[in-house]
Parts: sequence; C-alpha cells; structure tokens
Amino acid sequence: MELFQQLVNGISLGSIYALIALGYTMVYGIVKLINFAHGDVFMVGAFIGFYSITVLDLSFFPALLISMAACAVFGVIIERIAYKPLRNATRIAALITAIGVSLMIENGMIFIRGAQLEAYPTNLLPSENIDIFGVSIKSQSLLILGVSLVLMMILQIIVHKTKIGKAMRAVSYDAEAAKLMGINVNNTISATFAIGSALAGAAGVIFGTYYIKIEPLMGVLPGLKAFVAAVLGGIGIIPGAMVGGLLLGLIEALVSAAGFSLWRDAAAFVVLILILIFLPQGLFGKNKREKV
Amino acid sequence: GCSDSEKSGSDGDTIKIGANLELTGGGASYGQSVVEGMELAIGELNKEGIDGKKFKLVKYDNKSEAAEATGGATKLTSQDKVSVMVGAATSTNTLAQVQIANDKKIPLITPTGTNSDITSKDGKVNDFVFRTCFIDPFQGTVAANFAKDTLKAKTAAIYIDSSSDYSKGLAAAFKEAFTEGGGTIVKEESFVQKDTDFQATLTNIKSAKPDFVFVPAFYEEVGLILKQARESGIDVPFMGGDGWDSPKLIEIAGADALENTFITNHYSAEDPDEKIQGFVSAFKAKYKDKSPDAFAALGYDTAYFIADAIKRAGGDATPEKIKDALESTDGLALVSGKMKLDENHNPIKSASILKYVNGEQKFETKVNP
Amino acid sequence: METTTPLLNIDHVGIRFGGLRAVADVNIKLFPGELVGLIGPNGAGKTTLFNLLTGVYVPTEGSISFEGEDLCRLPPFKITRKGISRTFQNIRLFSELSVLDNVKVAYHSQAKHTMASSILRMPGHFSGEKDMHEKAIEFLKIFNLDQYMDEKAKNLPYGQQRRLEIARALAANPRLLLLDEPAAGMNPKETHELMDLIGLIRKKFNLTVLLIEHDMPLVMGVCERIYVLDHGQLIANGTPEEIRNNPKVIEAYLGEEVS
Amino acid sequence: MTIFKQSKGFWLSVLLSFILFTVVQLLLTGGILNSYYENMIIFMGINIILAVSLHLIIGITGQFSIGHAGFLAVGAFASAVITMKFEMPLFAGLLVGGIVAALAGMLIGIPTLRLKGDYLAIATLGFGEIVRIVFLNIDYIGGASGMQVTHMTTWPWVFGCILITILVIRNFTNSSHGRACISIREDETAADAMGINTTYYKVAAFVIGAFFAGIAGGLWAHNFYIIQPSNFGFLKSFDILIFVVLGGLGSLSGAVLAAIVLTIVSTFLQDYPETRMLFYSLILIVMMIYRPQGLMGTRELTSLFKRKTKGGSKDGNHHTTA
Amino acid sequence: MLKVEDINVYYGNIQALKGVTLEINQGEIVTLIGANGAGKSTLLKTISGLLKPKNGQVLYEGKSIGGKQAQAIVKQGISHVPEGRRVFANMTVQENLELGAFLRKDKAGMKEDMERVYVLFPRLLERLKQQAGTLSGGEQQMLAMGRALMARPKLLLLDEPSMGLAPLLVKTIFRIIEEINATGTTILLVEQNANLALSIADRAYVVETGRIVLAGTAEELTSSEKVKMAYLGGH
Ligand SMILES: Nc1ncnc2c1ncn2[C@@H]1O[C@H](COP(=O)(O)OP(=O)(O)OP(=O)(O)O)[C@@H](O)[C@H]1O
Ligand SMILES: Nc1ncnc2c1ncn2[C@@H]1O[C@H](COP(=O)(O)OP(=O)(O)OP(=O)(O)O)[C@@H](O)[C@H]1O
Ligand SMILES: [Mg+2]
Ligand SMILES: [Mg+2]
Repeated sequence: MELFQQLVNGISLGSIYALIALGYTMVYGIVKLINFAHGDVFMVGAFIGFYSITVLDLSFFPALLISMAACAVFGVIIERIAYKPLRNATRIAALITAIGVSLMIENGMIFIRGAQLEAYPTNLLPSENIDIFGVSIKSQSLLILGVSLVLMMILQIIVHKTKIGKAMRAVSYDAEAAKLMGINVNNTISATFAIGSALAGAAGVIFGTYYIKIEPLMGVLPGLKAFVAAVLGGIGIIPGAMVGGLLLGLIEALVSAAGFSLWRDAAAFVVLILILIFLPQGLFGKNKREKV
Repeated sequence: GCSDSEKSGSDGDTIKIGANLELTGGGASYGQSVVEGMELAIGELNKEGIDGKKFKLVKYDNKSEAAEATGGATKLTSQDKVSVMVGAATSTNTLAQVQIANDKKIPLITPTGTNSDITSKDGKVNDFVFRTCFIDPFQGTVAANFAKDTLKAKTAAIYIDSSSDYSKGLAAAFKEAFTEGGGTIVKEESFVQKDTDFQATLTNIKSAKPDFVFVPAFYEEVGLILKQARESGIDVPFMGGDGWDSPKLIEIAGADALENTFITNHYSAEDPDEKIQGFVSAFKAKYKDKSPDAFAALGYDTAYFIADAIKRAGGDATPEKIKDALESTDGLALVSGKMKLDENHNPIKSASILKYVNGEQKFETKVNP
Repeated sequence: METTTPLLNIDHVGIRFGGLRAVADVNIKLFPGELVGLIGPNGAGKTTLFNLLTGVYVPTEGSISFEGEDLCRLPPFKITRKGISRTFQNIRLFSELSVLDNVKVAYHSQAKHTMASSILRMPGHFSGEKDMHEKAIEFLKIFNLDQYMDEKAKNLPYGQQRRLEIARALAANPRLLLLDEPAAGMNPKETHELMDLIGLIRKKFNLTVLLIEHDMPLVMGVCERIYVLDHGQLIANGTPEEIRNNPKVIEAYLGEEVS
Repeated sequence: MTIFKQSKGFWLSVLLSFILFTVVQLLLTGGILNSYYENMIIFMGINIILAVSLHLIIGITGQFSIGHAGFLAVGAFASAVITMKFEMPLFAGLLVGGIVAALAGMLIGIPTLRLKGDYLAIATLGFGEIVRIVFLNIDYIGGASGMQVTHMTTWPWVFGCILITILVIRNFTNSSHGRACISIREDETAADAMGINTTYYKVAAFVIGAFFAGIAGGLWAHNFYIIQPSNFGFLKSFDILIFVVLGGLGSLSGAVLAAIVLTIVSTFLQDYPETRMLFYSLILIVMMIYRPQGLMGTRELTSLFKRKTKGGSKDGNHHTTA
Repeated sequence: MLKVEDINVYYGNIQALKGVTLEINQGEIVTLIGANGAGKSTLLKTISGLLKPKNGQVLYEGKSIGGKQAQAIVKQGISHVPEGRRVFANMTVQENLELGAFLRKDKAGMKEDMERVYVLFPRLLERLKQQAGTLSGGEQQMLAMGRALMARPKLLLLDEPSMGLAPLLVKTIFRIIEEINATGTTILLVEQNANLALSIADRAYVVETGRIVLAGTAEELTSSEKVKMAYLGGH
C-alpha cells in the first residue's frame, strides 16, 4: 500500500515537472536553444497569476488565461531583444545569453518587488482527497496530470498537424530553406516562444495553486529539473517531456521513500547520466548517428 | 597592514556600522528582513544621535554565499573601516566572517545566527563575535521538554533541514533532551531548502506513527510541510523554533494545517507588550503595513544592542572599547526580551512557547534558561 | 594478380540501419597498387561502405581484413594508424585551423614527442615539432598548397579545400586511400587536374586507391577496375569497358547512352 | 619557429611575470594595497586559474562542459581535508586537491565519450550537482555547514599557481597534442579518421582541466575561511563558463582577461547590492549581443603585438608552434 | 522579366558580386556557368531575397525586388531550389510539398499543382509518406524541385541540380527541367556541368570571381574557345 502511495506521490510531482518540461522541450525542439530563462518565465507566470487573483480579484481560470497571455508576450519580447540578434552566433553564446536573461528576470523581479515570498490563496480550486484502498490521491494532482496530458496533446497537434507547426518544424530544420518556402522565420520563432512561454505561465499558476508558495527564485530548481526531464525523454520530443517528467517524479519519490531524501536530486542526475550514456538521445530520441 | 583598526569607525559626525547580509540569493528574505529592522532602528536612533554623531549603515550583499561574505567583511574592515559589523542573517555566512572579525579586531554581531560555534568553538571564545539571539541548544531543549511534559509525547519524528546548521543544531538538542527523558525518536528524515514537495518523506513519517513531529526549519518549507502533512493525514502535534515565525507561514500552510502546532520564539508580534507593539506599529508604518518577523525584530534589536554599547563606551570609542562595552551588556530591554551575555557571548534570554490557534499565535508558556 | 594476397579483403560485409539494409553481402578484394572505382546510384551504400572500412560504423555482418589483419570493431583512429585513410563526401576540414595545421593533425600519430615532453618543453618536443613542420610543408608543396600555409582552412576556395583534404589524408601515411567523390562540385577543367593529381600521388606514395565518383569520364579514365553497388549490393565488377557495357549497370546507373 | 626565437619570447614573458609578481608583492607588503585589495587579487587569481582550466576543455577541445564547479569543489574539500584534518602544509593540500579533482575529471571524461553538445552539457551539469550533493551528505567534512579552513592563501601561492597553470596549458595547446584537441573541437569524425585517439585526448583535456580547477579549489578553500557544498552549485559553474565565453572561446588570454574584468566588475558592483545582479546580467546580455565571439574572439593578446606577416591570416595563427 | 542591374553583394567584408548585370526573358532557360566560388549561388540568393545587394537593382516584371524579404519574393512568383537540395529531412515528402505551397490559399489550384508534380516526378508519388531525409540524392533533388513548383513560380531558380547525382539521374533531372520550361516556366539554371547546361539553355552567362565575363546564346558560348578551355574540359 505504501508503495502505491509513493507511486501516486511520484506521479503528482512528476506531472508538475512534465508541465514545465513541455514548454522547455518545445522551444528547444524548434529553436535548438536551451532556454534557461524558461524557469523564470514560469516564475513570472506564477506571480502574474498571483496578482491577478489577489489584486484583480479574479478566479482561477481567468487568472490562468491572463498569465498565459502575459507570458506569451513576455516570451516574445525576450526572444526579440535577447535571442534574435544571436541567431547566427554560436550555440554557446546563445546559452550564455539565456543564462543572462535568466539572472536578469530573477533579479529584476527581486528589484521590483523584493525577494520575499507570497502565498497563493488556498481556496482556489476544490481540494479533496480521494481514497482508494488506503491510497490517498489529491484531486488537484489528478487535475494537474490531466492538464499536462491535454496540453501535451494540444502541443503535439499544433506542431505536427497545423500549418504554423509545419512552419516551425521547417524553420527548426533549415531556416534558410524555410524562407524560400515563403515562411516568415521571425514570426515563426516568435510563435514558438509565445506558445512555450504561455505553457510556462500556465505551469506557474498551477504550481502556485498546488504548492502555494511562490518567490522570485522559485523557477531555478523546477526549471533545471524540467530540463532534466526533457532530456530524459529526448529533448525536443513532446511526449518525451511528459514521460521524462513523470519518470523524474517517480525516481524522486521512490528515492525519498527509501529514506534517502537527501540523495534525491543526486539520484535524478545519476539516472540522467546513465540514460544518456546508454541512450544518448534520451528515451524517445531517435538514436541517429551523425551521417558522415 | 592590520594596525589601522585604531583609526576605524567614527569619522567626523558619523559612526559607521557595516552590514554584510543576504540581500540576494537563497537567504535573501532573511537578510532583507534584518536590514529593514536595522534601518528602522537607525532611523529612530539618529533622531537623537550619540554624542552628536549619527549612525551610518554601510550595506554589502553577500549573495547568500560564504565566499562573498568573506569578501564583504574584508571590505568593511579594511576599506570602509566600520566600527561594528552586523551579519550575517544565517549561521553559515556568519561563520565565514568570524576569523576576519577576530583578526581585524572589529566586533561582529549576528542578529539571527543561532549556531553555537559562531561565538565560541571548543571552549574558545571568539572575542569579537556576538549575537543578539539565543542559541540552538536552548530552543531544542525547550521544545523537547514541552513535548514530553505538556504534550505527553512518547515517540517523536524529527524532520530536519539538512542544509541549515540552525536546523541541525536544534534537532540535536531536541533529540538529546527527548531521549534522555525516556522518549524515542521513531523516524529521522531530512530535506533541503527550496524543496517544495515533501509528500514522499511525509508518507514515511506517517507510517512510523509518531506522537509528535519536530520540524526545526524555516517557515518557507515548514508552511509546505505542514500543509502537505495535514493533507496526507498526519494530525499529531508539530513543533518548531523561531524559524517558523513569519506571517507567511500562516498564508502558506493555512490556518487549518496550523492547528495543533507550537513554536519556541524570541518574540511574538501578537505579544501585547508595549515595547513590542510600539515596534510592530513603527515597522508597519515604515514598510507598507508589513508585519515584522523575528528576523526584522532581531535586526532592530541588534541596532539598539550596538547603540547601547556605544553610548556606554562613548561616541569616539574604538572598536575594541565597543567590544568591551558589548560584553558588559546587562539587562538591556529589547523587543526580543531583556539582554545579558554569558561568558560565551551568548545572550541569556527567555524563550516563549506559542501555539497556533485559528492561524494566530497564542502565548502558551514562558521558559527561562 | 591472383597470386598476391589482397591488401584489403571485404568479406560478405553488410550493415542495417533499423529496417534498412544499407550494405548487404558485399565482397571486394583490393590488391596492392590498384586504383579501383566504386560507383552506383545515390543511396546505393557507397559512402556507408567507406564508413564501414574506416570504423565509423561497425558491420552487422561479415568481416573486413587489411593486410591480413581483422579490422572489425577497431575504432577509426586505429584503422587509420593501420594504414587506411580517407576523404569525406562533404568536406570535413578543421576549418578554424590553418592549412598547415590541418596536415600536422594528420601527421600527429607519427609524432614521437610525448605529451609530457611538450608540456615541459623538453628537447624532444622541439625536434618532434620541427620534424612535423617540415613534413607537413613537404606535403603541401606536392599539392601546390604551400602558398596558403597560414590561411585558415575555411578561407580556402572550394577546389583547394578538396585538395587539402587529400593532402591531409596522405599525411596520415596510408597504404590504402579512400576518396569519396573528390570531384563533386568541380567543373570539367578542375576535374581534369584532379585526375592527374591522383595519378601522381599514387605513384609517389605507392598507394592503393578506392575511389567513389559520379563523374564517369573521371572514373572510366583513371580506374583499372570498377565495382558497382546498387541498393547495398554489388551488381557488377570489372574493367571500365565491361562496366560501360553491362546492361545491369546501364539500367541502374548509367542510363542509355554514355557520353 | 626556431628554438632560439621561442626562448626569446619565453624569457620575455618570464621577465614580465617576475616584474608583475614583485610589483604586486611590494604593493601588498608596503600596505598600499590593503587586505581588501589583496582579497580581490587572490579571488581574481583563482578565477583566472578556473577560466584557463575550463578554456582547455571548452575552448580548445570543444567539450561543452558546464559542471566545472564540481572540480572546484572536489579540489577545495580534498585540500581542506589535507591541511585541516591531517595538518599537512598547504602545498600538499593543493597537490592532493588537484590530483583528486583530476581523478574526478577522468570519471566525467567517460560519459563524454558518448555524448556531444547539449547532451554533454547537461550531463556535466548533472555531474557538478552530484558532486555537490555527495559533499552535502558527508559528515566528515561538515555536511551542509561545510568546513572552516584557516586562511593560508597568499599572493605568492596564487601567483605561482597561475603561472604554472598558464604555462602548462599554453605549452600543451601549442603542441601537436594541443592541435589534436583542437581538431576534435573542429570535427571529431575527421579527427578520428586522421588517426587521432579522440577518447584519449578528450579525457586528457578533462583530467588536465580538472587538475587545475582542483588547485584553484585548494586556493579557494584556504582563502575564504569556510567552504560549503552550496558554494559550488551550478551557478558557480556558469560563472566560470561566462569567463571563457566572454573572453572568446579558444583564446587563453581572453579567458584570463575576462576573469580579471569580471572579477573587478563584480567587486565594483558589490557597492550596489540591490542592482548588482541586474547590472551583471545586463552586461552579459549586451556583451553577447554586440560581441558574441567574446572579447578576444579566437585571437591571443600576443597576436595584437605581432606584425602581420605576409600571407598570415588576419585572425592570427596562434595554434601553430609560435 | 527579370533584370539585375549592376549589383554588389557582400558577405561581411568579402565582396562576392561585383557589378553584376543580367537579364532573363519570359520563357527562356538561362544558365550561369563558372568555377567554384565564382558567385553563382550568391547571385541566386540575392534574387530570391536571402541576401541583400549593397547597391544596384533587381527588377522583376518591372518592379524593384532588391532587398525585399524572401517570403515576399516567393509570393511574386520566384522560386529558388537551393544548392544541396535542402529538403526538410525530418518531414515526409508530402509535408515538404505542402510547405512549398505555404503562402497559397487556393486549395483547388494547389491540388492541381500537386497532380502536376506527381506527373513530372512519379517517384515522389510512390514515396509520399516517406521521410525526406531517407530519400536518395536524386529523389531529394526531385523533391526540392517539386516543392519549388508548388509555389507555382513564374521564374524558377535552380542551383546545381546535378551535383552529386548519378549520371542516370542527371539525365532525368535535365529532361524534367526542359519539361517544366515547356509548360511556360522561365528558368535560371546554375551548373558546374557546363556541357549539359549549355545543351538545354537558350542563353548563358559566364561568371568569374564575382563578375560576368561572357554572355551570349548557348551556341555562341559552346563554340567559344575560352569557354571550351575553361569549363568544358578542354577537348
Ligand atoms: N547513419 C545512418 N542512419 C540511417 N540510415 C543511413 C545512415 N547512413 C546511411 N544511411 C542510409 O544508407 C543508404 C546508403 O547511403 P550512402 O550515403 O552510403 O549512399 P551513397 O551510395 O554514398 O550515395 P551518394 O552517391 O548519394 O553519396 C541511404 O539510404 C542512407 O539514407
Ligand atoms: N556565407 C558566406 N560567408 C562568407 N563568404 C561566403 C559565404 N558564402 C559564399 N562566400 C564567398 O562568396 C564567393 C561566392 O560564393 P558562391 O557560393 O556564390 O559561389 P558559387 O559560384 O556558387 O560556387 P560553387 O560552384 O562552389 O557553388 C566565394 O568566394 C565564397 O567563398
Ligand atoms: Mg556518398
Ligand atoms: Mg554555388
């Protein structure tokens, strides 16, 4: 029974990672940039949601939508100002910029409102415990799992079935050839950032609702974990992010359950390294050797 | 060159106080609270001044990193030549400055670093290092006795923030006192700061079926632990130390989760004591109705602690004279209680035990050292 | 020819990529000093075969031996040190390095000075580097590349980059040289010069050469024997004349009239 | 190219560095630079060593490693254990710190045999975090509270270590072995095909880089009075990475320059605690937008003083045996 | 139809085109020949908007298009099949073709053009669901051309369509180029294989180090001694 309880714990933690990882993996998949600022957009989303709820007195869903919209715009602004000038620069220069943007958002937030934390109102969504054979499942965990799954499917449909999705994949593979098809590369990349950041914003609000506590550095660790989840699943692959997130949550829960809670983060990274050594492209990545 | 400390401190009309605190990074909220308390106090003190001199606060951010704390302390002592240093808000970053304070002979006062090693280690007192708060063992012992005697707990679980010396110190003292009194520790678990999901470990604690859970940690995580613990059906009493004390704890955990929980503390913002209420309202007036936590109160007290010593030593006092004056502090009335130092530079203060009722702290009992 | 032992013996070699059998059951024997062509439609598996020979891929079936030694499962650098060196279909120079340094890298495995002697700048380092420097210049001279010596490889004109790739491959001191479409992207005049160059180095270095090309005048002009690959399998093998008239080859590769 | 020319440049740099050493030493003992500046200079020196050691791994060998703080941590704790627990002298501490870090470098070198680019980056980042968490859980070295370490690091020690680091890495880079590493950076498949044992050189780069990072760790430990696992998180790794990239990937003098400039900038910004990180990040972003190739590009400082030779590339061929 | 007037194009400090002027008339096949690095691809990229000329004019149907965004130029009817094919390897053949018609909204017309591509390249019809990256080189070239045709161009720019292809495929491709031209599409063809290019072209230009050094009808150039020596293999 306890094991089942721990599995449930792991899945509910994992779906949060998955939620953040979706946007991460989507941006990486298209732009091939490790957007370290993703976790910080997530944080901004959580705060926008918080202020919408407390200051504007909105309920959960309007706040979620406002946060998603605001983060989408924010993501596009970041891309236009910081990343766009570096499109043709080396990957590592872009990575450093992403680190810079991440620091900037964190410290900008601290500068604007201080470093103190805020607590989400606890009554936003009904929270009940569902007991099944002694295993208690929180209704909110189910909701988060459901939301992640739905978003994953929507994302998968956007990328693989819609016109903008085709444009995204074309740009991701070969931006110059995409231009020759009449695709506006700038707009397509902006759309990618908009969607990815909106997802981060949604994850922020949901995180706030679930874990209550938000603060300017809240994005750092979940951001890193989500990135690990994305890599585990095969970065750039949308269902991979989902599976990677859940897997990471399960690993962490089981390691803690075994009494090694202090080794939890290390275990996540050990698994990451092992998986990468044996499956260098992650679980779902196609093991393509470079064609010579 | 180390002999320049003679010239340190007062220059012209000002007395420089250095603050080397966690303004950014992981401990930022503690450092910022301390600064707010100190700035409030200095504002008040400067209305009168001491021997015609006013205090000037020189702030450095140690980014919550020990290395930066060392750098800041070096700068305060050799560049700014302050009379007294305040810092840091956490035990670890304070430890990083101890050697410099001793080497440069500039008093260092930590408002909130409760680790006992700060002021004395292996029986050797750090001459120039002081603190405004009580030390870890005291709180832990108080909590253990309370659990045993008042709550009649026979078994207890301890849930430690292993990234904090504070938490470990309290836990060790608790464990010793609790087992000495015949209780058993049925589970010891730990987490690290900034964790947000405690469910897996709480499931473990739940199955150990303790009568009582001791969580000596800071409110950020404690709030989440309490909430998640109650949600997963652990309804025994929880208790912690002054690290719990923040209005945010109530916001995070919610009033329901806080039922049946207790803390030991330096002070309580709800305390009707005149001095305390005076401080609380002055603080709220200055900082947009924000309620001061213990860090702010101790920051505030630290400034008065220093001012008192300088008053006694004279406005032109050298850092060494200030140190002597600090050592001889006796009966100074502060927000966090009356202050007297023992031979290890640790204040002898009483602790209060508070109980949360409907999300508010209610005075339970007072324990003297 | 039958009396000498083959320099290279490719024995029933094949490889799969997922469901695709990119190379299947290929048998090729090369004898010392030969210049042999390897042709076939796009995607026939020619480059893949080179990759198998040089250890980039490990064959899923069959074996390869060079001078009687089994090459399978050896890492690429060891195979190169055994005496097989190659160029790439898509030029792969060390683009930020100078032309001279590109050649020196290939000469590295013959260098005698150790890492320690270099770090401590012992005499061995200086003599080793000097020797390397002189050898590298020698190679560049043969290819008329010495005037570009200090230029970054990426700044070289395309045709010169192709030449540099061959020069670099030779600096690794091979007995068997594998050339993958060296004339790609060259116009007929440049191709002609390349043909002469290949002949020259073969004599000078006493090399065996296996050449992939789509340029029929080049292949037919220089090769003594030709293997034809289609869908991963050998469909023909013979002299240029035989290949030109082989109906299977015409159907799969050459088309009706050959110019 | 002759040995004579080589030694002329060599002796000149020896002379210059001797002068630099003496001037700083005199300023310190003469009290013109107070201990605040001494601290800054030492911190700068440690950063230089870190930058140069990572430069070998990323800039020269092209292995995208963002877990360098892990090696720093290993060196710091190992050396502190030697001096504090075994009460041996600083020299032994530094040496052991370097060696243990080098072993860790060999360990992390192994996954790199299969990983490339972003995947390698995240694996090394994971490695750095694992190191931190392992130290967090070792009570012998104080767990989260870390170790208190006596201050022993002085300018002569730092200077000596910088000198050795730069000499070794420069000598390595400007040799056939260094060229082998650069060829891996440029095109690993081609390097392999040219007979370069890429595995060996990748691991070698990690081992040498980690060794010097470990020495930097030893200096660090004995400068800051206290070391804790939390000092060596991934943000620290990013700091080091930023030196290397901002200096110009592939440029040793660039890495040194960036370490100096950024240490000064960061110290200067300490006076503005509320905005320091904001400025720091802004500098980073603006720098990358306007000069993505870093301060020096791939050039070396020395190439700025050399006359351009006929046919010599504008970018300078510092990788030849100059 | 297209007029390029005295354009200069730079890559950073390197000048790749120096005062190039040329003209293409409706319905022609015009070929550009020249050595590696002469600037042929640069010229095509400038016409299709991937590069911007520093000065000079590109006039298409009388209007200036020099410096316009690539997508605007595609919309006006110029399609560019780039050097090295550049198909989207991670997408299916069908998706590649659909991307070719990215800017179009007329469903019926697109369907019609799709049919036309299948007629020209029956191979592609067989492989609609296959990932483009797994096609053989020749098939990829067909796909790249089919994709460009999906934009229903009036002017088709082809950059070295025969590069790296087997002789059989080269012939097929050239036959198809003539077929496309026969249906009214004007073609600007860049080729290394000068013999072959001249054999199907109406007119030709010879490019050397960024300059047009010779121009004339295909017959004139085929018989020119200079061209024979430099580009036709000298015999
Ligand atoms: N690493 C790989 N993974 C999957 N398939 C591969 C890989 N390498 C090659 N192939 C496939 O193997 C087949 C043979 O490819 P190869 O490159 O050897 O052809 P080729 O004969 O050299 O053709 P070309 O003349 O166009 O260069 C192709 O279908 C190719 O897609
Ligand atoms: N991206 C670039 N950056 C810098 N220089 C370039 C770039 N692309 C091309 N060049 C230079 O511009 C000149 C013309 O190149 P271009 O590609 O147009 O030649 P080409 O005639 O198409 O040659 P090829 O037959 O090799 O395709 C060459 O000198 C080349 O080195
Ligand atoms: Mg090939
Ligand atoms: Mg071209």
